[in-house]
Amino acid sequence: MKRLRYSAAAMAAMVIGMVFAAPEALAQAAPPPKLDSGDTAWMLTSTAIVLMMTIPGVALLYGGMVRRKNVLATMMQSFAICCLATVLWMMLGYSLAFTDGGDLNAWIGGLGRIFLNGMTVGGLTGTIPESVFMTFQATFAIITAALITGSLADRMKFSALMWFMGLWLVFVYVPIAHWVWGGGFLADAGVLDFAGGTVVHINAGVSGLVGALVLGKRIGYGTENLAPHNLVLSVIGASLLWVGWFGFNAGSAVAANGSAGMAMAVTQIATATAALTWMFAEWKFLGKPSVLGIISGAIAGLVAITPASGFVDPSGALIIGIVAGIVCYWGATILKHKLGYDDSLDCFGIHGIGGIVGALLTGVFAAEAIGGTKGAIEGNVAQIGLQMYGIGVTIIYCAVVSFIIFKIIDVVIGLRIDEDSEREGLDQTLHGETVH
Amino acid sequence: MKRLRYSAAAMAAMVIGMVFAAPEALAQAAPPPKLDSGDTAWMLTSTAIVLMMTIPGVALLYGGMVRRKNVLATMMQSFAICCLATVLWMMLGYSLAFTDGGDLNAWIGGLGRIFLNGMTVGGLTGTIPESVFMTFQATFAIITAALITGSLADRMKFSALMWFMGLWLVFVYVPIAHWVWGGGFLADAGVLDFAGGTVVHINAGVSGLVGALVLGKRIGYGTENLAPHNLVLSVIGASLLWVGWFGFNAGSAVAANGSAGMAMAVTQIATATAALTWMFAEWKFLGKPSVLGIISGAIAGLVAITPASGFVDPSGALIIGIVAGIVCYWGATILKHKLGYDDSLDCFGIHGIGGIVGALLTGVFAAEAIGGTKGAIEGNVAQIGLQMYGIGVTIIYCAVVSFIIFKIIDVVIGLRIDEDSEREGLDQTLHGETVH
Amino acid sequence: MKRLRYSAAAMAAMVIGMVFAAPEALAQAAPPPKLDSGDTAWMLTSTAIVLMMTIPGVALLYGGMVRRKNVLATMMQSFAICCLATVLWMMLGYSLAFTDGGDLNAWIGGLGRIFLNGMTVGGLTGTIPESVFMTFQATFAIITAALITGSLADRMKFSALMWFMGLWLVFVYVPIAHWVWGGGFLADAGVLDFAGGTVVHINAGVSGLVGALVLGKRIGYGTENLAPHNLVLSVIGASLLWVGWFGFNAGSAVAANGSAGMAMAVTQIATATAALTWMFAEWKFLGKPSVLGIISGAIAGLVAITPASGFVDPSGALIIGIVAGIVCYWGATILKHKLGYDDSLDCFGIHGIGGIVGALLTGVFAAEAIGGTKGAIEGNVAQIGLQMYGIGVTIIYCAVVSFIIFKIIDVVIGLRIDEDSEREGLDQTLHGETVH
Amino acid sequence: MKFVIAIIKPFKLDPVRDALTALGVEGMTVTEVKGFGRQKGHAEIYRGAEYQVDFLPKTKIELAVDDSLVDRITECIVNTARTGKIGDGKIFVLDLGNATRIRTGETDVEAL
Amino acid sequence: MKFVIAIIKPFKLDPVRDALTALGVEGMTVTEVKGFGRQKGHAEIYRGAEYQVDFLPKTKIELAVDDSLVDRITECIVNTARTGKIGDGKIFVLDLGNATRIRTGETDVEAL
Amino acid sequence: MKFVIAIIKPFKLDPVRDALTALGVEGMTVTEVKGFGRQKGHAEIYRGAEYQVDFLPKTKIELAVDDSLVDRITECIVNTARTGKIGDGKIFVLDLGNATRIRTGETDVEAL
Ligand SMILES: Nc1ncnc2c1ncn2[C@@H]1O[C@H](COP(=O)(O)OP(=O)(O)O)[C@@H](O)[C@H]1O
Ligand SMILES: Nc1ncnc2c1ncn2[C@@H]1O[C@H](COP(=O)(O)OP(=O)(O)O)[C@@H](O)[C@H]1O
Ligand SMILES: Nc1ncnc2c1ncn2[C@@H]1O[C@H](COP(=O)(O)OP(=O)(O)O)[C@@H](O)[C@H]1O
Repeated sequence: MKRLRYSAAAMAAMVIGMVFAAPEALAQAAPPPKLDSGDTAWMLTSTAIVLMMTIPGVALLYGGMVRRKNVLATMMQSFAICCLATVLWMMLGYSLAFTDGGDLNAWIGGLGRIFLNGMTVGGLTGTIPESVFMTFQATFAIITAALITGSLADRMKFSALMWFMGLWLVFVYVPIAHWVWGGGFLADAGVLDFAGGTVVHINAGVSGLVGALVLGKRIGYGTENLAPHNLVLSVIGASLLWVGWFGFNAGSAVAANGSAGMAMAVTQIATATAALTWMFAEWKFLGKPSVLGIISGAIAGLVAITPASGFVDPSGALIIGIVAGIVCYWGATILKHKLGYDDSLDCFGIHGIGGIVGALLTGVFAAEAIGGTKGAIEGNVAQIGLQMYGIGVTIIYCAVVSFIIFKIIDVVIGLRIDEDSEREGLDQTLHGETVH
Repeated sequence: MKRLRYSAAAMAAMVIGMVFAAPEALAQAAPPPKLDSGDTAWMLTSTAIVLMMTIPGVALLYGGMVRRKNVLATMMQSFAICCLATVLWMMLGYSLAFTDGGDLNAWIGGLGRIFLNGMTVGGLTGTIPESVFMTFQATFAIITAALITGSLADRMKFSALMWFMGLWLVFVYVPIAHWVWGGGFLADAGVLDFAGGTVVHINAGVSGLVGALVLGKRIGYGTENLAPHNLVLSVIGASLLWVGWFGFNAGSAVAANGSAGMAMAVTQIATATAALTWMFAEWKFLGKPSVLGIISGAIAGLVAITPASGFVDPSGALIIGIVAGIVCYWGATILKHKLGYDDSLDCFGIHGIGGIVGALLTGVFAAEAIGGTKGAIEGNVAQIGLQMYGIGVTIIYCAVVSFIIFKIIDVVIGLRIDEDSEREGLDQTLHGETVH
Repeated sequence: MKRLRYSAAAMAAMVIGMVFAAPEALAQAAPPPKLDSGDTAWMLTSTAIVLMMTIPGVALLYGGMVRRKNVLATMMQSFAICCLATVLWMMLGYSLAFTDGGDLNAWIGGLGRIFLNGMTVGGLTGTIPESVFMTFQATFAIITAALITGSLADRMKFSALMWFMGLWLVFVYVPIAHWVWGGGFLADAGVLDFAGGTVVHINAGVSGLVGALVLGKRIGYGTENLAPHNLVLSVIGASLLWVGWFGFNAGSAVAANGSAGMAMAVTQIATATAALTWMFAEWKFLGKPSVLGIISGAIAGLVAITPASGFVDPSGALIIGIVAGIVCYWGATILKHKLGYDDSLDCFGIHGIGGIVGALLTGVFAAEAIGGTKGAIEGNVAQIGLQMYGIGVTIIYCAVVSFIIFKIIDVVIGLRIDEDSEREGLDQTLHGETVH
Repeated sequence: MKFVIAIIKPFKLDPVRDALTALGVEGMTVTEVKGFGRQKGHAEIYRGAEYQVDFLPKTKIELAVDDSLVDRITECIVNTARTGKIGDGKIFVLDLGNATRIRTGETDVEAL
Repeated sequence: MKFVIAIIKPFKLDPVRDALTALGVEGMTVTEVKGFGRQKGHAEIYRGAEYQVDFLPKTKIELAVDDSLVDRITECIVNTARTGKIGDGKIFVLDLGNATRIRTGETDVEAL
Repeated sequence: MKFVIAIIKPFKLDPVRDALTALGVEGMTVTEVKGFGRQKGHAEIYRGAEYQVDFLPKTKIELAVDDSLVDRITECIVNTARTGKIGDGKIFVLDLGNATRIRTGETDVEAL
């Protein structure tokens, strides 16, 4: 359970010190956490497949949904974000999110791991090497930032994007990750978020929505044909997201145990259910079950089960899948067109809304036998309030700070490319390359 | 060894029961199986990569082999089947296949895990969480159904396909899985099938053949150019199948041990050998070594080694690879054209025939030192008879029931799309989308 | 630590024990190595994802960079090499590289594992099954050979390629692997190469360069447009390489432990840093940050950190990333054009040069606390000399023998396809297939 | 000489090619085009955004022929490419002033 | 009858189609082409190798029309496709001798 | 004015473009086409099913030119695009009635 990590990390740091400094001092203490090679194997794997979610997963999902002239630029965004987030995470993100911030710990972590200073080969976080935990968490920062690009597609300067992502990671992602998983005030309050409903999905969705509003619509939105140019790519992307999401959700158990196993099972169930739900909704209301529809539904299910994956049982997952399928279908195909913003690839419609649905339903369907916490159906109605608190705080903080960052960049270097470049396509104008 | 699973599962069920019902009863008993984090790590990983075999693996393999106008529809089939099979597996498939069916157990499992009722975080199957075992098995059901679409490509209604797959999973896949792996009569008889030669490949191949015959040929078969539109996709698909097949075969050891390791080694050897064999056969007989040829050979090798992977040693694998390469080459390029059925993407030619070859040769090359059972070359000629029994039962049952399901659907809603839609392409007519 | 593997096969447990457990406990008999399911799980996974690096990784990276008419032929090369190398590895490569060569052991291994004879289900290498170690090493042979095709693209006969690769694996790869990892003279000398800077990357790069020189330039080089036809494929390929490289580097710890974890962390850091460095260099010098640039930088980083990954800490990785990004940028975009050889897809520019950079910097930044060996910055300047020795031996041996093999094949069957075929494209003329 | 441009349904290309060859036509040039006409297109809907696709895939055949063959060629194409459903396409005939075979430099009818 | 060939910027296809339809044009055939002209291309650089891309994406519209419509059609295309920037394209008008509708065998103006 | 249509081998496009530019041609339009002619195609075999590919990739150049240039242009293309092997292609010359530059509305030779 990810929200317990902070204490594990702290304890681990202590233990590491002890192991290398004075083994004899351990004789009387409780047995220190020991490296478990099975847990470590699973977390190494999880890290690899969560990275795969972004490159090539998100890159392909989004790349297939834009027009041909923008496909490379779109994939470039995910790839460059992957690199940028890694370096920032190493330099200060991990430290600020996951180390003890002392007096400020409710709000932000400390500087003890700046540049990963002091991270050793033998140091543990729980039963796995701290180096693995650090890299695993880096892949979460990467994907969250990459998801946002779905709202900004086809019209943003690459330089502005890089600036935004750098600032956003430091000022939005890192604090929220600390609040929920690093021992901050939301963890203390008892908000449940197993694998990132708030930190990852609501966060990305809301930032994306703010970005879409600040950037304005793509040229031709509503008048020209902006249809996805190659859904083959998007199907590959969605499939790799699904596969990698096992690392995301079951990996969030930070162990290869029954909790990880149950997280994998409910992930599979909710995803499949949401995909079918979206597909049938579309079939009924629009006449045809579409490929884009079923993969959108699958992603909606993955998103919604994310916060719940360590807390609910298979039946809970089934219901979460159905609700996520319907509500995200509504969000991406009806709400968006009604309100008129151009959330180009539906980062808000799927991740924002799916994240909110999942975070709320975690409060409803949490089962004590699964994750140790009761939800509303087991009588703990207060958990719904707690979840709403977590959702609300995330939305407000994320929206405000994202807005400020967007505005500052807009003033200083401009967010949007000029009209001619947008018409010609980002591949050629921003990156000097095209698909031949 | 998968056919031992049933007993493990039964034991696990018993243990689970004991843990929750009467802890004290355990005091004197033999040490119950304990969760092994390494085994669990490997099975979590195996589940993820076996899922990857279908989405995007099979989706891409098949998507690349059809004409451009059908690529999305073809990928959609694998994706939708993945969702449908997951939900059915959760609802009743797993229970009927892998729990004790009481008096009927020779034929079918029980209802104790309907909707996964009673599956707990702590429950084990062998040394891994039952939740992981359940999800792992779900990915087998998924891929088996998805493979069948290779025979049905380019001409089947999506609604009919969904109905067929749903019924087929319940009435064909689940019983056969139970017979071979769930403690049914084929397991009892001593039929060897480590990872699914009968349950998965013969099963898919025969159902596909029946489907191809019932559906009839594609318009233009034999007269128009039906060449694969983009083998780049197929090479990606075949590659991911190969990678994921380690989860399939080595994962069927349900542990990270020497058996899994040997299964991985023989899989690698048989696959490479069969690929080269097919390639050289084609080079010799048709003048050029083709990309489609070498990947077809690789898949033939993967299929043939599947039932054998826990029973044969590296030299056995080498021979199985050579035989599979030749025989499947014959099946897909000569037999098919001779008999004149339109098994569009050769689900029967490769999976059906390869599965039969593999199941038979398992009986020949099984080595006691590897899997505990002797094959014909070690003197146990009877094993070949057992294997033929398993193959025969699977073929007959699967052919008959598949035929009935196809026919019922044909009468009720019709299997085939109309001629105009087939000409225009399924992407547009069934799903309202196209690759731009 | 891979160079310890040979001895590790016998001594691993002892060594690990000494480092991590109370030394005095070892005074009496060392317990025999026991299978560790966690280590095995990670090595099974590593094997799968290192295979994924070649198929579809390298196949896609290279396939996207050639012209459309050569994409299938290019992917075919990686796929066929994967099969060929597997079979040769099983037949004699593994034995010659990793078993004891007796009196000749400084130069070459023995014949004890020809056809994997004597490899049992229970046999271990360290704490994992020997079958897994053998297959893991096979995937290294595969990728090394496949990388070379980047220098030979678009103009080589497929038959000549197969002959070259077969001979090269036996006469170049196997001996060098033995020298560095199999207990040969480079291992004895103390050359550090954690995961394959010399064996894999310098080796592939230098052979590629020799091949490019022997083959001559592609028709139209410098006059016609030879631009990459579809960088979407290359981005997928590079991404899968990155993901799989965790198996490559962290897998080279042959265990799921702190060493593996740190290898993963430094891999992530160096890769991201090199990618950004290349991107910014290009942005500054050529005006635009390109997709091909950032993925090239990432691969440069992956290559350079490979030999260093078990020896350096995160800060070392950061600097290695920066240097690799700059130097490989120079190698692939400036040096090549200055010297005028047609290293078509920059196998030498990235793998050769990146491998040299990495091997050298391993000698600089090796940290005792990480891998047990001091580098120059910790005062052990001699290590740089050792590294140069390893680099030099590899370059000379590899260049000479590769040259001889190329020349023999050229004389006997000819290396290059005729001009008309080259113009028409390899897909059609060599393999009888095209992308439609 | 005449320059004949025929727009047909893509799947009719092979039959038309065969029929023309039977008539003695030795060369033609083919382009994938998109046609707009009486034949209705279809709608594609992506996450609720509907796009009308009015341009349908067609195949254009261009062939330079001797005046004497034009009528038979037109008739042949009409007969072979016709399905009777809307969208079968058109045949346009233009005057061709001059033809040259690049390989030999031959001109006029010998160039065809 | 005339055979009108217009080369325009790709994103102008929809407006031009609409404008022509408003004029009563019922059919046209469209091809994706690459144009070389006064409008500058761009350079692409791949690992230091620079390729000049002088051919730019354009869209070609071909339409067969009655003589009486030619002037209005030309004017209509000029007005709709013009952006005023280099590269807007050209309109060429050729004589059309003959037209046939494959479906019905109708010829001349009825075939359009 | 004339409308010149040249079918050439794809890899000859760049040399031809350069040669034409040297002659003073300022614009042309290029299409990827498939050609059927004396040049033999090839067979593709997929799992035993053989497909004859008779259409080969060609490049079509269309250019509108002043009458005075036509001969030199034809000669120039013949010289540059010739390899001497079957399949080098053809040049067709049609009469062009009218040309308009969309950007400026200029007509006739000024429009080219
Ligand atoms: N006036 C025209 N000029 C050029 N091409 C035309 C014209 N009218 C139709 N076409 C082409 O012919 C195709 C078929 O025309 P359509 O009106 O749909 O059916 P039909 O020819 O059966 O009446 C169109 O898709 C278009 O490519
Ligand atoms: N002489 C010509 N023949 C055929 N097509 C031409 C000719 N000149 C220009 N074109 C086409 O018109 C397009 C626009 O021409 P260009 O010279 O770039 O701009 P403009 O028409 O605004 O002066 C070119 O890209 C090309 O496709
Ligand atoms: N009568 C024709 N009309 C239109 N295009 C033709 C004609 N004949 C040949 N072509 C085009 O010219 C190309 C070359 O013709 P082909 O007969 O193969 O060689 P060659 O011109 O050298 O005799 C063909 O591929 C086709 O595109």
